Amino acid sequence: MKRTTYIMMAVVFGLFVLSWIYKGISLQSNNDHYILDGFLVTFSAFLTLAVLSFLYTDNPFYKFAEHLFVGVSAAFWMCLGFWTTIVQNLIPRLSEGVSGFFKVPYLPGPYNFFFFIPVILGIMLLMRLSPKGGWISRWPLAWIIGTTAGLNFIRYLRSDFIKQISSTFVPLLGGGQHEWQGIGHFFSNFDLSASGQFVALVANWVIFLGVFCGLVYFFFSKEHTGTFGRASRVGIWILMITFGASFGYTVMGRISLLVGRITFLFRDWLGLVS
Amino acid sequence: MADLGIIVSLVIIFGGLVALFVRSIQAREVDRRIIFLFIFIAVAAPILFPFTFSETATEVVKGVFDKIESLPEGSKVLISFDFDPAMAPEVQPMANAISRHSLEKGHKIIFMSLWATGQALLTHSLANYILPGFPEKQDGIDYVNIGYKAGNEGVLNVIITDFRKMFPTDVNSVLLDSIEVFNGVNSAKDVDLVIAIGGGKPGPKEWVLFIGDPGNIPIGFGVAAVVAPQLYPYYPAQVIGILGGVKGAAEYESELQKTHPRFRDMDTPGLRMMGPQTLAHVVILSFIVIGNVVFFRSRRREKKA
Amino acid sequence: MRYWCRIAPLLLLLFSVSPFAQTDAPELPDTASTDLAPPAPVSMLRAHDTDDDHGHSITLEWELSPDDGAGQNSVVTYEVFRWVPSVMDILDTLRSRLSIVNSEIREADGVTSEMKERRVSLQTRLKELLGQLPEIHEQYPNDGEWHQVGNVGSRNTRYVNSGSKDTESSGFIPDFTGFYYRVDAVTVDSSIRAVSKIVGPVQSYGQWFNTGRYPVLFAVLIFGFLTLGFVIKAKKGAKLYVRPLTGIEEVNDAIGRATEMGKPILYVLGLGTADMIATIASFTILGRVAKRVAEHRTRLIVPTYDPIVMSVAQEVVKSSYLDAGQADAYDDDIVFFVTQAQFAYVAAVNGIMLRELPATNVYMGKFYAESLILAETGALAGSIQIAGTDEIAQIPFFIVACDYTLIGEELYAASAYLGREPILLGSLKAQDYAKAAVITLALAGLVAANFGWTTFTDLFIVAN
Amino acid sequence: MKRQVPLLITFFVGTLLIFSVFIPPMENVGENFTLFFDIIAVFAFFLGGGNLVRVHVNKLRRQKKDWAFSIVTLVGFFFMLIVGLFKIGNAGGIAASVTAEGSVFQTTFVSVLTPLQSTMYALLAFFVASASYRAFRAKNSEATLLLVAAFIILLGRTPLGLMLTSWVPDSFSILQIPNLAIWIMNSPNLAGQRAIIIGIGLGVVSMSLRLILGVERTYLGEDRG
Repeated sequence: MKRTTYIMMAVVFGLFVLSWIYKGISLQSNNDHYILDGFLVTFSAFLTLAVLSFLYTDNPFYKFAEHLFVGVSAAFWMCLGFWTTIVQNLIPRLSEGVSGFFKVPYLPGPYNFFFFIPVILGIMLLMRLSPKGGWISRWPLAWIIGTTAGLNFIRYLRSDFIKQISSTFVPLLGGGQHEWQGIGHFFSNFDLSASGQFVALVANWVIFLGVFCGLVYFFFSKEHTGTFGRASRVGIWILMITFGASFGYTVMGRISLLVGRITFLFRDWLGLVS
Repeated sequence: MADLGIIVSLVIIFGGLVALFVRSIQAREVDRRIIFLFIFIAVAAPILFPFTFSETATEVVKGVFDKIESLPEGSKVLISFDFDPAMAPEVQPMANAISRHSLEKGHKIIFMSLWATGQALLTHSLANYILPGFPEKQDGIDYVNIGYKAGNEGVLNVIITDFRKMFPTDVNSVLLDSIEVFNGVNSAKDVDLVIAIGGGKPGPKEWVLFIGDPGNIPIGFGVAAVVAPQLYPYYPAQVIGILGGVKGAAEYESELQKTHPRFRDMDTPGLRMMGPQTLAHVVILSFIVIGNVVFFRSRRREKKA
Repeated sequence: MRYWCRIAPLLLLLFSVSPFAQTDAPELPDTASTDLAPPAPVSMLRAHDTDDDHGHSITLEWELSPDDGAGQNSVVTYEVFRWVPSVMDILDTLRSRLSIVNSEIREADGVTSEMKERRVSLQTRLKELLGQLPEIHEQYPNDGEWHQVGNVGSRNTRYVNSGSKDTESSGFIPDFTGFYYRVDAVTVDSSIRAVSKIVGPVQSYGQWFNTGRYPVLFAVLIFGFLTLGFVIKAKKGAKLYVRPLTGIEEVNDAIGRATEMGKPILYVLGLGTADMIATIASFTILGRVAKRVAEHRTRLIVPTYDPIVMSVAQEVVKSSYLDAGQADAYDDDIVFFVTQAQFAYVAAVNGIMLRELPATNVYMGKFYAESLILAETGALAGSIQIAGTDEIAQIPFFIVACDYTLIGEELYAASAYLGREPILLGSLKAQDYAKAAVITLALAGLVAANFGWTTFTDLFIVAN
Repeated sequence: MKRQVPLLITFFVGTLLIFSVFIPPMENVGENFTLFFDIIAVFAFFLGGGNLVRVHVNKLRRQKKDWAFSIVTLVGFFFMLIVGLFKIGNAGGIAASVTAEGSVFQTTFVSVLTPLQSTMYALLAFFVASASYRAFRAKNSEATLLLVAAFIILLGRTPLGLMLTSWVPDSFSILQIPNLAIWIMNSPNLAGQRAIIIGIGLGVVSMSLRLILGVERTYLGEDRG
């Protein structure tokens, strides 16, 4: 490594220790574990800054944070999976003795022996770790795919297909609070207010035509020419507006996350704001 | 002091934008890091020198608010924390506001999570944000935390017919049968309202697909801004209301403060975050404008040439 | 403390008869103490087995009390009561003893045979008693009392008394047992109430088919037949047209360009697992790309996120190289596993992009928050970028930052377009017909909705 | 054997789950299968962990580039695994929730995993900005529509939108930016989303059907043919 790298590391380490001492002292008055808590806050801040440093360029601090992240998160998922599913859902159905050991309520049942199936499939999945038994892991994979396919098949047909069709049954002449009361009434009360009849009417037409043209765009087995092509073009326009809206919303979400992190740095670590 | 600070930072930001504009017009390369710096300042400045705006709740947000307001006392409300720390700044304020509101109205809350990381966050926010305001509420009687189970939408597929099969116990290994909140609750169908807070998968959409639609249960969403647009098709037929992103949280918080005086002094992270949010939006909008002005100028020049 | 938290509810259970047994038969209203006159009772009370379920549930329906929303307008809630024979007390005691034994076994360090025996004897006794329940219910109204099972607010005319199918749960409702119900209209003062006529005996039982799901069944059948029909047609050799997809057309050009420039092609399968539809579609596209790449003898880089995806992708690429007759050019390192952490994976792929400067980056599959970081870095590296995902939230980022983007369903269609296998083409055709059906139905529904023909729109209501 | 058994498993499981939707007595079957699925999912986590250890131990052994960082990964992994599996510092011992407040596991989660993960996501705010500067150009009619919609939504989601257009009279209030933003969300956005959702829904249904029938086999690592 270059000398500047060593100097950088020494500086960061020094700042780290300083921050630890500073946090420790400031937490001392109302906290019994002030040394530990001071360390934890400093460490969190260090990790936050280490990740942000990636914006400048890739560097050893970022790599440290990234590698720590990989290790800790993998173990986090394993532990939670173990305690919440294996211990709480599987063991109570298989063995009373082991349930007793983990102090979880035993759940006897006449068909519990079926619960050996997932255990066997799970172990087959782990066979992938061995160089030769890899092919057997296709069985659990097939099971997983069968389950998701079976579940998806019905759910998507029902919620995304049937339900979405029926949601498109919108009243084109205004409904609900905008009951159609004849053409004269429509024109005499015509305005562009957000809660007015005209706007509501246009919204319903846009929904209907938008879904229609959007679906036309997704026709793959027909050439997009003539009227069909024009509808498909309107469809892509509607889709683009959708994506623009989605982009706008997303920006908001991303900024919130940054706000969260900077608030942490300024409030919890540096104590600049209350 | 705070006013001066914000004025100075505004001057810096807008001065910088003008400089950026000039540089771009001259078709000189702008380093990405300069762009990054703008965003950092735009977000950091309003945090250091806070300013807030007033909010009024829109229809979609009121849908959730009014439902919780109108349910009779003692109704069962299920709140699911389906998010991770990364999403937390955005949806945590909603989770807190909705939980507090429900406790205040005397509803019995079942807390759960479909995300492994959600359980840890749930424990944390119960202890630090939600319960401190309600010392009289008791675990098991007024609320219960049944935690996380692996299996994504599979979990929902089971609890729609039987809670106890998926969650034999709560997080402290207490059998559900001996928990008062679960009296008369066999499946998710016995719950009066579901609030799904999250934004990934499994998340709000799965709650509609696997719980709301098959069980005909009213569902409200508190979601990250990223996914909010995708959830609008479900409103209002399949979902009673949607809180989208920080703006949704801010609206809910202001509605809560308006109608429940005891929350006047409550911390309002949602409202607080609107300041940095606004400034950052302005900066991004300026980027889009600058980028396009430069684009059209160069295109015109190309046409001339 | 925790120990007590756990034990306290059990003790409570032991001393209380049952959580449901809160209210006994109502006492006569004491009219002297209040001005409220008793409301009129509900009428037309009916009870029947809940439809389309597996049993253990009874549905009650009634007409509102004349004093609910009209008349005196004094009814605030309806309380539902079931006649419960006194033997239920014994059952509940047995159940709570059973749960105590269970928790003792759990708390104890070793399970003694005495405990086990105790439990077995409790269980047999419980089973015996449960077996007698139908007979005991026939003795109505002797030796039993009314227990409240639930309540609904005013203006409601329906209550479902659904119980557990678990015999050891206190909420257990046995099937094929004649129950008796009544519904009380209750005023603000809960002692002032009107008792309905008693309805019963009514039995719960399971059904064999959920009739509420007919619309779904129809959709399943129609879709299934459409797909099968077109697949058969395509297999017989019928030519099926697929419109060109710009993004995919570009892939071919891009491979050629990469060959000229002597730069590699980067193929990213996304963060999906092997069971996700987007990933499966991406495998097919990868197969085609790999074949073309092998023919051109260009270099291919496929970093993967999931170990299972990796091994599947390896086999796909391998067979493509074999098909192209370039088996010797295949190398196991073309497809490799990076890591299973979202951002660590992104960082690694970013590194590859900046080091190798690929001519083309192809992103096909499931992408989440990392989409923009990948696409921005790729743009920085000056690569042509082609993306496709069904993750709606990420499509805008790809559209903005990439050169070509396959939107949602186009990703699935791409595999058919590239593959031209009858099965894929056939099912794509079926999908198009289903879309046409959607449009037709939506049009018909729209007309129906606008003219208020609810018979048609009701067809789309999927009950429970 | 290697090919037929997986196909049979997929077919069997898939059809069983479809039937269980229509037949109430089979509800149990559907439930149990999903429970099984969840349990297998946990084994997949173990597989992920195992792979991770293998990759990094290999890296260490061969002293590949950046091998020193593999130590960080392995230490982090085993530390978290041990405190999680042995519930170190959990008040209440083995019966307590693994994420109990005050346990080492929960503390590590809050002060290591939380900052890492949230900051990783927060990086996106910067990339969004650079994308809006670099790529958000009104190149053609489609791009212009996307840009305008995004612009209105961005403005509408801040108080600024209201301030800029509050002078618009009530009878034209749809032209006020916040109202326009809501209108876009509720109307064209809804239509577009619905079209995509129906399309993707059909794609998923059709793929599921192909998977169950065993005509789509790429997931087994072979090309169709």
